[in-house]
Amino acid sequence: MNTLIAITALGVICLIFELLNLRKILVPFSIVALCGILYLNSLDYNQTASYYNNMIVVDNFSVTFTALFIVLTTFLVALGHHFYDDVPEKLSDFVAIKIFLLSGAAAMVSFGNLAMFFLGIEVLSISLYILAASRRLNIKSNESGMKYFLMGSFASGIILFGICLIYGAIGSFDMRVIMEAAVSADVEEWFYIGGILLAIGLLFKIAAVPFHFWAPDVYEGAPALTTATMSTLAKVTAMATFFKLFFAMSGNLPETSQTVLVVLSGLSMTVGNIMALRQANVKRMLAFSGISHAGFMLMTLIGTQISAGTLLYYGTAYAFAGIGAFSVILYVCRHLENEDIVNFQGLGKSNPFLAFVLTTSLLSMAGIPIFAGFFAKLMLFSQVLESGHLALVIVAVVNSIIAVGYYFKLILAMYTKEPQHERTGRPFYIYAVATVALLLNLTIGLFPSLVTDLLR
Amino acid sequence: MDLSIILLLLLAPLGGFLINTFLGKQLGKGASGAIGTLAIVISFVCTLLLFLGLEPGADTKADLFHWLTFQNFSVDFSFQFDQLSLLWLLFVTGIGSLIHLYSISYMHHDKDFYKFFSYLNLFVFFMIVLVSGSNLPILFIGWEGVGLCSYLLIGFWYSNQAYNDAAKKAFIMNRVGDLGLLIGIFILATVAGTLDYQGLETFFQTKGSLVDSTWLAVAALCLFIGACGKSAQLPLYTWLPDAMAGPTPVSALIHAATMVTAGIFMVTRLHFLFDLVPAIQNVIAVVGVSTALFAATIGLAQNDIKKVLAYSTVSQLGLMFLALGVGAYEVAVFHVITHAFFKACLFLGAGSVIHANSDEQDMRKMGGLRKVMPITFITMLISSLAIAGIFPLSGFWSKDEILLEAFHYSIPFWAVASLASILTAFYMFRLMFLTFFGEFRGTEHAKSHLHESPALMTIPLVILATLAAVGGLISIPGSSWLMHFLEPLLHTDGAPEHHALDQTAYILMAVASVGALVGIFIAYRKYISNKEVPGEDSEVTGFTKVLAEKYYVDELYDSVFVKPINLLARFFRDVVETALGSLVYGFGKAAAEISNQGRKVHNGSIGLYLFVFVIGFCLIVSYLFLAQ
Amino acid sequence: MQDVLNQVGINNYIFLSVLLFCIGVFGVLYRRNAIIVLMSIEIMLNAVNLLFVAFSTYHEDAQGQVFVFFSMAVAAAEVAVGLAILVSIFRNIGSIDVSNLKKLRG
Amino acid sequence: MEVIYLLILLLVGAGLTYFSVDKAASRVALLISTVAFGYSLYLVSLHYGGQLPENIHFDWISKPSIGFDLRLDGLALLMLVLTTTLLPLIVASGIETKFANAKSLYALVLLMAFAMCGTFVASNGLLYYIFWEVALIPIYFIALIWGSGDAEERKKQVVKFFIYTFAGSLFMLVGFVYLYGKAGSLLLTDLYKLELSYDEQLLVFGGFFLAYAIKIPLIPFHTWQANVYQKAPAMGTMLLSGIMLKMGLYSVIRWQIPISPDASKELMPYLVWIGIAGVIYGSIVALRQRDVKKLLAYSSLAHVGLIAAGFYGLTADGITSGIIQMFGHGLVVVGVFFAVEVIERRYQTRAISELGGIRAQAVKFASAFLIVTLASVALPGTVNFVGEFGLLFSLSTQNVWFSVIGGLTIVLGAYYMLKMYQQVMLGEANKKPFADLSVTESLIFGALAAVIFFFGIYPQPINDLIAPAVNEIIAQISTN
Repeated sequence: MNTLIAITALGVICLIFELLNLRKILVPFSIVALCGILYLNSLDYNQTASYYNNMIVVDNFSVTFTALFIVLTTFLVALGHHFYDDVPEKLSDFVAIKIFLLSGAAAMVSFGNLAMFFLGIEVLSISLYILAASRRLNIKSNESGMKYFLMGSFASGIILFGICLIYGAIGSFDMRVIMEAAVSADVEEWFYIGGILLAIGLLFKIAAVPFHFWAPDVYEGAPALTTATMSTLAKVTAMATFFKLFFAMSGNLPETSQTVLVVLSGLSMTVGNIMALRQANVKRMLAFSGISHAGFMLMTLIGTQISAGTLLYYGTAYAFAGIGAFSVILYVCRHLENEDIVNFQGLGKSNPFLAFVLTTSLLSMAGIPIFAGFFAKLMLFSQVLESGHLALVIVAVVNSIIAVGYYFKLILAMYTKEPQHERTGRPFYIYAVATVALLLNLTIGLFPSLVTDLLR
Repeated sequence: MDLSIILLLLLAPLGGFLINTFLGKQLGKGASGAIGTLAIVISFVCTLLLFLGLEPGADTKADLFHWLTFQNFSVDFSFQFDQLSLLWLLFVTGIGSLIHLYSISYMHHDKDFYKFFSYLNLFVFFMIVLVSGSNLPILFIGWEGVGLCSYLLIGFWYSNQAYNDAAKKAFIMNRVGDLGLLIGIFILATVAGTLDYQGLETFFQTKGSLVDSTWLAVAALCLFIGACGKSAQLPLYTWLPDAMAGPTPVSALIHAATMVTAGIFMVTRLHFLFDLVPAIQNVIAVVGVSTALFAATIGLAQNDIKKVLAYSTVSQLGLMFLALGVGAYEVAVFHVITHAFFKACLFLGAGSVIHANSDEQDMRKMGGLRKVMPITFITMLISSLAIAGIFPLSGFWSKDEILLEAFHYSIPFWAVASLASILTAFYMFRLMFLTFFGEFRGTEHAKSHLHESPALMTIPLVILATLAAVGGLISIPGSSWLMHFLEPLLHTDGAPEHHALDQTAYILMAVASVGALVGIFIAYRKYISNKEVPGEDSEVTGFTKVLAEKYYVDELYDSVFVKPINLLARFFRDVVETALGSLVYGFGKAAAEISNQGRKVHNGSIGLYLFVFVIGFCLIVSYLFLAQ
Repeated sequence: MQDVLNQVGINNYIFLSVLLFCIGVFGVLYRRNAIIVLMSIEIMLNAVNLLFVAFSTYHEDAQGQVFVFFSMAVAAAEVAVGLAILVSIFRNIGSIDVSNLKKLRG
Repeated sequence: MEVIYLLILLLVGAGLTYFSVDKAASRVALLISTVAFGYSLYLVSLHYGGQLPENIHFDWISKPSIGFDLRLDGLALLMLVLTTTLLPLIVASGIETKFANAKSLYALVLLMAFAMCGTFVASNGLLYYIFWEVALIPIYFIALIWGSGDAEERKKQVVKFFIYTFAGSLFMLVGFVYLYGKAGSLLLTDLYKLELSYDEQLLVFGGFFLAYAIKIPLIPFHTWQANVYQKAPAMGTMLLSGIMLKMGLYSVIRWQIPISPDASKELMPYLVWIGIAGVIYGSIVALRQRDVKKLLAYSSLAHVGLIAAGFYGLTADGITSGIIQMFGHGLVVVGVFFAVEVIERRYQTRAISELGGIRAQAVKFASAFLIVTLASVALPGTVNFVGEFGLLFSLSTQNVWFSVIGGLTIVLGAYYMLKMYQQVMLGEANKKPFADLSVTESLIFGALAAVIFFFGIYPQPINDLIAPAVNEIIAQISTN
C-alpha cells in the first residue's frame, strides 16, 4: 500500500519539478526515488496484508511483480532522458505519466476488489494512449494512438461488462467473495459469462491471438520508448493480472477452458512468430514477437499446478531482454525516421557493445541458454509437459525454431553488413541501461533460483 | 628367437626409409642408394641368421606389445619366424637386395632418386611385416602397407596423370580385395575367437568340425577374394598390367617377385582353414586355372615388353593358385620361389633393355639386341627357358609339379594349365625373338645409344639367372628339401602320393617339355624364320584385336562399375542433395509465404481488427457453452 | 426502485443492457466516423452502467452505483484523451474517418 | 575440482584474448590453448593416479532442482584431451593468416572450446544442454563473419545451419524436460537408474535422436554440413568437424543409448542402416565434388556414419572402436582441412579443377597431405585403422551384411580420396608457384601425424582409459 502511495506521490512530485525548473535533475531524481520505492516495496515481502476494506491486498505475488514493474519503470525513465531531447519542456510530463502508469500497474497486481482492478487497468491504458500519440505532429504516432485508444476502449467496455455481470451474479466486487463463488456449486450463469468477458478483455491487453491486431500497428507507430513500455511493462502487467484473476476464478473451471487456453496459446505463438518473419520494421517485428511471447506466457495458466514463479521468471526474462533490445533500438534510431532493420547494419563494427547487448537480448528471447529466456522456456515446457500437453510443447518448440529465423535477421544485419550511417555519441543512460539489463539477464539466466524462489 | 635380430630385421628397412625420407636430399644419391641397399642387405643377413638358427619345434614367436583389444579376442603386435615366413623373407630380402643394387644404377638420373629408395625400403619393411606377422591383423598391416608402397611406386613419376591413374587403380582394386580379406578376418574372429595363426590352427584342429561349415566357407571365400586382389587373379587382375607404369625395378620386385605372392602366402598360412572347405578349394583351383589361361592368351598379343611380362606374371600366379586349390601348398610355394627368380630376372632384363633403348618399351621398335647386350640377353634367355619349363631349369620342376598335382586332381585342369604353359613358352620366346633377334627397328638416334648396362645392373641379372637355372634343386621330385622344410607347418607327410615318381609323372613331364618346345618352335617359325613383326595397333583385327585389347575387360569394368558410380554420384550431388536442401529451405520458404499472406490480413483497418475481435469473442463464448 | 425491478424482472434489464451494448459494438464495427465510433463506445459503457445500477438495486447494495461513478469518471478521462488524439489527427490529415488510418499495416 | 580449472582457464582465456590486441590475439590464444593441453595431460596423469575425483557437484538451481554436476570419467577425459589437443593446432593454423578483428575470432574459438569441454564433462542434463547450445553460438559467428565466399549465400547457409541444429536440440530439451518430470532430477546417474516403459523410452530416444542426427550429422539430416564446411573459415571447419560433431557422437553413447536402452535395442537395425547408408551416400557424393572442402565434408559424413553405426550396433567393441575412431577422425579431419587451408592460402582457390601439380613444387606438403589422406582412408598403422577395423568387426558380429556394405567405405573412400589427391597434388607442375610448408605448418602436420601413428600402433592407453565407461554403457544396455 505504501508503495502505491509513494509511486503516486512521486508522479505528482515530478509534475511539480517542472514548475520548480528542476528539469535537469528530474531523471536522476526519479531513478533514485524509484530505487527508494523499490526498497520500500521490498519491506512488504512476506508481509501479507490488506487495506481499505480489502481494496488493496499486498502479498508476495503483488510485491514481487510490483518490484519488477518498478525496476522496469526505472529503466524506462532512464531511457527517457535522451529520448525527449527535442521536446525538453515535456520531459516531466512524460516521466510523470510513466510513473502514473506504474501506479496503475501496481494496482493491477495488488487489487483486492474489482474496482481497483478496473481503475488500475484504466490508469495504465489511458497513460499508454497518451504516450502512444505523444508525437503530435507525427501521423503515425497519431494513428497508433487512435487505434490503441479505440480498440482499448472497446476492450475496456468488455471488461466493464464482465465486471458488471460478475457483480450481478454475486453482488460484490470483492475478490474473496469471487473466489468463494468460483468454488461453490450453484452460482448464476452470468458469473461465468462475466469471467469470460473479463478474460477476453485481458487477452486483448496482452495481445493474444485473435485479439492481437492492434499490437503491431500500435507498436510500430508509437514512439520507440512507448513501444518499449508497452512491450515490457504493459504486457507483463496485463499477464500478471490475467494470471491473478484466472487463479482466483479457476475454482472449478470446466475442461473446455483449458482447451481454449491451449488453442489460444498455440495460435498466439504461431501467428506471432510467422508474422514476424517478414517484417522490416524492428518495432513491428518485436510486436509480433511479443504476441508469440504472450502465447508462451499463457502456457503458465495451463496445467494442474499453475505456478506464479514461472510467470514471474518468464516475465522478468522477457522484460529484461526487451529493455536491452529497446535501449539499443533507441540508440540506433535516435535521429532516424523509422526503425527498419537496415538501420542496424554494421552496428557490430561501429558499436560492438550495443550490438552485443542486442544480440544477447535476442538470443534470450529466442531461448538460448545461459540467457534468462532459456530457463523461462524450460520451466514452461516442464510445467506443461507435466500436465500432459505434449502437443502444445511441440508447437512451442517449433515456434522457438521459427523465432530464431527473425531474431537472426537482425543479428545478421548487425554483423555482416557495413554501416550506412555515422553513429556518434555514447549516451550515458542508454549504455547504462543496456549494461544493467544485460547483467540482470545473465544473472537470472545463470541463477534462476534468485527469481523463482521469490514465489513458491 | 633372438629378439634383437628380429628387431634389426624389421627395423633396418624402416630405418632406411626414415633416413632416406628425411635426409635423402642432403645425403646425395650415392649415400642414399647405399643406405637403402644396405638396409635390405642387413635384413637379408638377419633372415639368414634366423634361417640357419631355425630348430624344429622351437618357439618361433616374438611378442612385442599388445595392440587391439576386443571383447572376445585381442591382437598382439607379435611376429613369428617359422619355416614359411623365413622362406618368404629369404627371397623377399634377397631379391630385394639385388633389386636395390640394380636400382642404384637404373634410377641414377631420376631427380627423386632418394624418394625411390625410401619407398622401396618402406615396401620391404611392410613385406617383412606381412610375412612375419603372427596373426591376421598384423598381416593386414603389411598387406595394406605394400599396397600403399605399390601405389606410391606405380605413380612414382607423378607428373604423368596416366601413371597416377594406374597407381590409383591398383590401390582401389586391391582395396576391393582387402574388404574381402577383412570380412574373412571378422568371420574368423567371431567363429574362432582368435586371429593368431597358431590359435586358429589349434581351433580348427580341435573344434573345426563343430563350426557351421557355411561360415567357414564364407570366411575362406572372403579371404580368397583378398588374395585375388593382391595376387591379381580373376576378376581383380586388371590393375597389375597397368602397374607396369612404375619404374622397372618396382615391377620386378613388387609386381612380380614379392607382393603379388602375398595372396599365395596367406592361403598357405591358413591352409588348415582351406583344407576344411573343399568347395572353396575348388573355386580357387578354377579361378587359378582360368586366370592362367586367360592372362596367357592376352600375353600373346601384347607389344609392350613389360605388359607381356605382366600378363605372364598373372598367368603364373594363376598356376600357383591352381596348386593351392588342389591342396598342394608346398608346390605353390615352390613355384612362388622359382617364379620370383626368373620373373625378377626377366623384369630386370627388360629394364636393362628399356634402359638401353632410351626408355622405349615397344618391342616392335627393338630387335637384334643380343649383340649389343650379351649379358642381358643370356640371363634373359635362361630365365625365359626357365619360365617356359625347359629341363632342367627351375621352372621345369615347379611347373611340372603343379601340372602333376592338377592331373591327379582333375584332368581338365591339367589340360588347361598345360595349354597355358604352352602359350607361355610361345609368348616368352616371341618376346625374346622380337627383342634380341633380327635387325634393330628403332630410330637411328636410339640405335646410336644402344649399350650394355653397367655392372651394377648386370650383376643382379647374373645372380638371378643363376638362381633361375638351379633354383629347382630345392625340390627335386623324390628328394624334396622344400617339402621336408615345410613339413612341420603343412603336415604334408599325410599325402605321400603327391611326389610319387611313377610312370604317369614321367609321361607328364615329357608332355610338358614337348609342349614347351612346341611353343618355342612356333615362335621361332613366326618371328625368326618368317621375320614377322606385329603390326600397328590400328591394323590389328579379329581375335587378335580382342586379345590386344585385353578382352575389353577394363572397358567392361568401366561401364559396369566406374561409370554407374560416377553417374550416381552426379545424381546424388545434383538431384538428391538439392532436393534435401530445398526440403529444409522449403519449411522456411513456406513459413515466409504464410507470413506474406498474413501481412495482407493485417491491413491496418480498425474495422477488420474489431470484427475479428468480435468473431473470436463469439467463438470462444460459444465453444465454452456449447461444449458443456 | 425495488418494486419496479421486481415488476420488470432483472432479466429484462440484462437483455436491455446487452442490446444496448450490442448496438454500441455494431456502431464501432460499422461506422467510420471517429466521433460516432467514440459515441458507440460510450453507448457500450453506458449500457454497462445501466446494468450496474440495476444489479445494485437487485442486490440492494450500493457498491454497484459507486462503481458507476468510477466508470463514468474513467470514461470521461478516456474520451478526453480520445478527443485530443482525434484533434491532432484532424490537424494532420484533415479527416476524422478511421478508415483513412491505414499507414500502419502489414 | 581440477576440471573446473580447465573450464575456467578456457573461459578466462577467451576473455583475455578478447581484451588483447588484434596482433597478439593469436599468440595469446595459442598460449592459453597450449596450457589447456598441458593441463588436460596433467588431468590424465591424475586420473591414472586415481587422484582425480570422478564426480563434482555444486548446488545450483533449487527449483527445478538442478545441480552443477560434472563427471570426469575416462571417456569424458578422452574427449577433453581430444579437444585440448586439437585446440592449439587449430589456433596455430590461423597464426599465419591475417584476420580482421582477430581478437574476437580467437576469443570465440576459445569460448567454443570451453563450451565443448563443458559438454563433454557435464553430467547433469540441463548443464549439458546449456553447454551444448552455447557451443553453437561461437561457431555461428565464426562462420558468419570470417567465412569465405559470397556473403549472402554464406549467410543463408550459416543461418540454416544454426536454425537446423537449434531445432534438433530443442527436441532434446523436450526429452530432458520429460525425463525431469519422470525422475525429478537430471543427474546422469539418476537418469540411468530410471526405468521407463518402452513407449516412454521411444519418446526420449526420438527427441535426442533429432538433436544428434542433425549434429553428427546422419543422413538425411546432413544438408547443412557440406555448405557450412565450405563457407566457414578453416578454423571454423576444423572446430566443427574435428570436435563439434564428436559432441553428437559422444552424446549418443553417454546420454541417448543408456537412458533409452530398450528403444535403442529395438531400433538397432534401422539405426545401423541409417549410419551405413550415410557411409555409402557420403562416399558416393564425395566422388563428384568440385570443391575440396565440400568433398572432405562428405567424406566426414561417411566416416561419422560408420561411427554412428558402430555405436548404434550396441556392442562393446563397436562403442570402444567408435570412440577410438572419433579420436582418430578428429585428428585426421583437422589435418585434411588444414591441408586445404594451406592450399587456399597460396592459391586462393579450392576448386579442384584449378588445382594440380603441387607435388612437383612442395614435397613436404605433398607428403603431409598424403599422410592425412591415407589416415583418412584408414591405412593400418594409423589410429583410424584401429577404429575402423573395430567398427566393421563389431558390425559384422551383429550382421555380416552391415560390415559388407559398410566396408565398402574402404573401397569408395580410397577412390574419392586418392582421386582428390591426384587431381589436387599430382600431375605436371602447376604454373603458379607454391611455397612449401612453413615451420608452423610443418609443426602442425608433424604433431598430427605423430599422434595418429602413435595411437595407431599403440592404442592401448585409449582402450584402458575408456574401458570402464564402455562397460558401464554396456551394463546399462543389458540390465534394463
